[in-house]
Amino acid sequence: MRELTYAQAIQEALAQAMDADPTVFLMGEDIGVYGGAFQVTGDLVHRYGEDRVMDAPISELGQAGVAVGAALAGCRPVLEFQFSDFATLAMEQIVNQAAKLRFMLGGKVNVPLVMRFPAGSGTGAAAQHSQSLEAWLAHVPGLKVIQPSTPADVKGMLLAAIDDPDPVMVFEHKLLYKMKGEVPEEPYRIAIGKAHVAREGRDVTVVATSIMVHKSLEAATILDAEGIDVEVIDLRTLRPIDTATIIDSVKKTSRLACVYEGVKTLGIGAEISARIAESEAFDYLDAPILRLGGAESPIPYNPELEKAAVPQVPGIVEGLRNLVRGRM
Amino acid sequence: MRELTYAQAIQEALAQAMDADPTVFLMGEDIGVYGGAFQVTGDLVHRYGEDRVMDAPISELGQAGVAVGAALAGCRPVLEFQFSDFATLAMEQIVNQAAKLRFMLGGKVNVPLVMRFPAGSGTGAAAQHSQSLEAWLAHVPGLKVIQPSTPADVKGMLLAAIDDPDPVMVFEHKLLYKMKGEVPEEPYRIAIGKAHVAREGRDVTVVATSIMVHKSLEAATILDAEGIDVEVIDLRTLRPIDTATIIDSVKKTSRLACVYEGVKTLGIGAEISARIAESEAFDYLDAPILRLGGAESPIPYNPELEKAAVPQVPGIVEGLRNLVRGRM
Amino acid sequence: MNAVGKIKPNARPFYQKYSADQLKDALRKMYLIRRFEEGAEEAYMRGLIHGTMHLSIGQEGSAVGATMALRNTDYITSTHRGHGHCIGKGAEPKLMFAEFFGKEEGYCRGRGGSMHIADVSTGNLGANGIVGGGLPIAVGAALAIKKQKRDDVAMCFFGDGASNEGAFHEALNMAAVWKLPVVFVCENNKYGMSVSTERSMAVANVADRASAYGMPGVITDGNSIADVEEAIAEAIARARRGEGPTLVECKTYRTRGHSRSDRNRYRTKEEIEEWKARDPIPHFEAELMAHGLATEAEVIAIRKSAEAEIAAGIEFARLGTDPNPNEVTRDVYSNEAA
Amino acid sequence: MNAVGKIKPNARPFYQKYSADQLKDALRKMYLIRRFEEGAEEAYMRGLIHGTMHLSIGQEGSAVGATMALRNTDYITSTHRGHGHCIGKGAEPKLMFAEFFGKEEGYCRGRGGSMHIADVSTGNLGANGIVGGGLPIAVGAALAIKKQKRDDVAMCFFGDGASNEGAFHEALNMAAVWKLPVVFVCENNKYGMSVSTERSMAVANVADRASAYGMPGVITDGNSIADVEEAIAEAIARARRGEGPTLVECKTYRTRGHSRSDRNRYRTKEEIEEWKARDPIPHFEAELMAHGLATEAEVIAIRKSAEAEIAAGIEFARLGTDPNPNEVTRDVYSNEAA
Ligand SMILES: Cc1ncc(C[n+]2csc(CCOP(=O)(O)OP(=O)(O)O)c2C)c(N)n1
Ligand SMILES: Cc1ncc(C[n+]2csc(CCOP(=O)(O)OP(=O)(O)O)c2C)c(N)n1
Ligand SMILES: [Mg+2]
Ligand SMILES: [Mg+2]
Repeated sequence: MRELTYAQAIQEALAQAMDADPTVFLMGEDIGVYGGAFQVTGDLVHRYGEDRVMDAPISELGQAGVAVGAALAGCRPVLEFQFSDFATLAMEQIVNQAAKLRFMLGGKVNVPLVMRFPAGSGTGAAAQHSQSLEAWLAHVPGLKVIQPSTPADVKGMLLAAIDDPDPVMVFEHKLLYKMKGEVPEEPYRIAIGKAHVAREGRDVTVVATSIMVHKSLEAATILDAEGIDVEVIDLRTLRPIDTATIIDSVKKTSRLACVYEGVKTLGIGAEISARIAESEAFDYLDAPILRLGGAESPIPYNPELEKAAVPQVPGIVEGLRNLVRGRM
Repeated sequence: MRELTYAQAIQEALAQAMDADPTVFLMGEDIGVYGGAFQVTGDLVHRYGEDRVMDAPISELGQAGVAVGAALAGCRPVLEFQFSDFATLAMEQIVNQAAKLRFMLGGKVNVPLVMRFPAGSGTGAAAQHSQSLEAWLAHVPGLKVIQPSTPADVKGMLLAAIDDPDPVMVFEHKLLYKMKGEVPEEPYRIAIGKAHVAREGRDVTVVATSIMVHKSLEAATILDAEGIDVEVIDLRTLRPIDTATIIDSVKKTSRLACVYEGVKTLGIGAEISARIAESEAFDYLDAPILRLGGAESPIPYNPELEKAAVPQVPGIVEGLRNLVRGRM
Repeated sequence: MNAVGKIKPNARPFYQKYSADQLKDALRKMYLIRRFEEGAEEAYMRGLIHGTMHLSIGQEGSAVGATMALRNTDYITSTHRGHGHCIGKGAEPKLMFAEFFGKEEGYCRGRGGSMHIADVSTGNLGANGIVGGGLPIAVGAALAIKKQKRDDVAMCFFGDGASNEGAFHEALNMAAVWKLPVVFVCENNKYGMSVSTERSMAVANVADRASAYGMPGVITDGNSIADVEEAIAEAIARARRGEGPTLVECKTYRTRGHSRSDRNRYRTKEEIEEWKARDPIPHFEAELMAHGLATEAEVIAIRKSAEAEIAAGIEFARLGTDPNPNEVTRDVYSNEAA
Repeated sequence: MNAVGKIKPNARPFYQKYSADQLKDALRKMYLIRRFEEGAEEAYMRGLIHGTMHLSIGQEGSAVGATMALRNTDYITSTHRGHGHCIGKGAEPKLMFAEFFGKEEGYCRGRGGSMHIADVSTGNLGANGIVGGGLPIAVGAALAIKKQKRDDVAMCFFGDGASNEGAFHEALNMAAVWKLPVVFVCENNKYGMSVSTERSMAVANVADRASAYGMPGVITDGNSIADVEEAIAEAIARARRGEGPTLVECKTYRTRGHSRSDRNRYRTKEEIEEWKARDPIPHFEAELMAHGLATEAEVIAIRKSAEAEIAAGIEFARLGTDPNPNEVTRDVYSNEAA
């Protein structure tokens, strides 16, 4: 099958959504002639025109509100934040309006919008351009939150998100944009709310998100050589969480680790751990639940410090080994 | 000892802080002649003048930034948000600036500011005036987050917060403002980062926050009659979390429940549960870890629905009873 | 719309372009709003309604004047002080009361209450609990209108205090840059809660801010329905012609406190009395009668009919259906599975 | 400050009020900035610096002109394009390079990098990665100055694009209402990344927005250090007198791309060349020599000394100390226990 980068897969999904539905349009900063800070929209403005690929003034709160209003009035806006960090300026419209309007109005409206958030560290952009804030939005009823980890997933989940009648937040790790993978050409959907078993294993269950899925798979391969058989679950959706798939896996492996880039405290791993600790799978646990998350600090500029601030393969290998060997 | 309401205790702390330190000032919306939406600042403007009790334009993001700038330049601002929900407009300054400036500048500055957030449901103010967003800020390194549950605690912890060289976020449940309790007259500090065992017990550990401490204590009294001995820990500080106190308690009781008003998913209870599940206390657990948190919905306007959206005493009693009786 | 015969030609355009029936209906709506607010206030004080509410008594002129020339397919975004806008746009008081009483029959099925009152069927996209929250939403609705090639407009109500929010700046700028069909209606009642405009902005009028966005800024007497309607009509026409947004400021006053907890410490009794003397309703009645467009008897009948409708509405609301407490998470998502 | 004898009386005030040495030092700073940016660019392309950076080549006139009359106790808040402001306010290039190289010797001990470069010792409260992020912070610093009864000022740099952020509106409004000693310096280089001011605002000048806050709005030729400095000097004096804030717009241009990844698809080669021909440095040199304030030999010496300082700075940085990777959480809190 032909291969695309993660960024190209997003672009293809956006194009196919605009082809299929005239109410879909894109908005954001420098997504037009510039092609987007990460070249995701690329030349879409030339193919679909400035009315459907709209460069907006640098007004994140306003843009989010415009997306809400347009969605209420019959459009399906797809808003690109240039960096997920700038969502901090738009939380009012995202959380008080987009997430709650349907509920507050007694189900009389829906808010079919998509917001895309380039997230994560590793680019040397320092503390204000490297955050992983997905846990915030996963805490908010009314939103759906996805974090696709492969080119094929991001195309299928983004198309599902654009179809969705409710607001969907898409977190895209910047280091994934250049990652290549096989992507079917025709439009297809991957269900929001379903986790994916990326690797089957018997000894320990790893629930990972986004780029940590790949680091966890690398760690699994290394541990395989040591005779440790790791099951890796790609969570894919942070709200709603597919708890059932994780419970089934933990019942099988009796061990659970969560690997994520967001700050460890109150990051998504906290919720996964708590869901298992309160579930019937609790009785199957043979060891404490391990969390490998981001450091309790902002992301530093210095490249070595930056790497040390988020989980890396050697640390994952060591953590899982100790968990399985009972050295926690 | 003389009694004060929670609101009066805050006002006394603010007054004593301004008496002791000329660099302390208050800013917010309608905190002057109006006395504050919840009458917390009351007549302070008459006692300290408009320069130290400043009414600001309705500009939450700007106010937060002004607080950051004033703190950098030698003041100790105490900013009142009229409702914690409006923090959604100021997350940029709170999270990207206040929390990170010291770190980003290599420790060359500090940001000694306090932000006060009236939070929680129960007033019939509906979805945009009833949120409990403390978990968001507890996810952010660089901030300290406290949630005092009594008049005596709020006075002592607020004075400690104003002394603190780093930004401290104070979440105050609106339903507590009228609660009375004994409060020492002289200034005193209660350490940030230390949990408080509000009730000792043998059978189960409850970690509760804010108003849920009182509901949990009520539940404990009811269960006492049934021969169930509940230990209630008032978390007090959400960042940094006093994990040691909780671990010691769980080692004693072998059972843990977390009771909080914020949305259950990714609320503070998720972090408490995960910390115990990854700690040495895991081996002492005789039952799954129970979480009683807010519903997965915005806060509804209808009073009955509103009550049903957050933990209430009967539900806490039932949950703890089932946990102890092994019916989970 | 033809003017009725007997009116003098020197009467201002407002009285020329609308028929006597249309003008009397406008008066009826002003009364409906006034009585609605009084009824809500009383129900609240009798403990039948909980939560808080923000009454628009004294501001009926701008609410009705601004919405008079709107179509059902035009949108409005409203504010925490939105009961008048809602009625002006065509909502039924009884369904609004049902909402305040937290009933299933209410516009928001009891989930929203006063601060989220909305009647989507008449184009009201909702009140808003967030000051300034409706501003960018109205701009987005106008963007949709433009994309759909409709000649409808989006009208955005907000207060003087809201004009100090960043959302105001971002919304007006985007509407201007994209030449969207928005009518920004600022009801300047001199205070944002307790803070006067003198203490919250450094310009005399909110309309003075329009120049920063290259859009017209118009000042009207908010207590004169005629003055408001004429300015708004021009702004609406401009928007429908695709010439972009206008900022219309209505100078008015709320004679009640900001909300139930207000002790009016920030303003004088004299100021309140002074404005009560400029009540928009008697003012409009007098002009109607002076122009021979309504008789005293007709005015009294209108007043009575409004009172009757409000009383019936409250009764309807009291007898409404309480939501099922087990349905807390209903309507969080369109697909309940989620 | 006395003017030097030989200068003609008809020369503009800028050349009268500063001594020849002061003016030559301003030229030196402009060269330091230019060479600093070129050195950083080269180091980046050679892979010695990671991340991204935003160069201010072409904007040295406003950076130095705006900061010339500032004291060490005055504050500035800067932007993502802040290297020039930092040097203008008095920072040492070698410590800035050390920061870019991620070394402990750097101004932020390698934690901040280009987007957070700050020299608190000279009153620079920091660059900012958030467009508009520094605006309310400057207002807060000015509020502290006023409370402390100092006659210092806070100077806030921002771009044309930043003036579309809500933070701009809220910050200017509060500074005006409270009459704070702030000088808002907008470096309008015609683009916010790829979006021209024509496409992002509906007014011709950012200074046109000052009237919405009742503050003076002044337009200057950002490529003329003299023009910038004279307008800023007046704004600073006004602020020190306690008369409140001023918005000064400097019309300028960045001849490099927005950041390293820019392909300049949104502007023409001609436009870039046209502005390169208006380079602020040769312009200033020519005026200095025309006024007999500097000789060609002196100018060449200044250029050379700047080059030498930059070369030495890069060398210093390369040899700096790498942070200990185990110290990730250092300086998150003042009390490391937390
Ligand atoms: C973002 C936000 N800040 C503050 C409040 C609290 N609040 C509600 S109404 C109000 C005053 C609004 O003033 P204005 O816009 O003039 O409207 P008015 O109440 O005068 O009709 C305030 C401060 C809020 N609801 N939302
Ligand atoms: C809040 C925010 N939005 C967007 C960005 C991404 N960004 C960085 S610089 C920039 C352009 C800023 O334009 P302007 O203010 O004119 O400054 P200039 O780059 O022209 O110096 C953008 C969009 C950001 N850093 N912060
Ligand atoms: Mg007002
Ligand atoms: Mg620019």
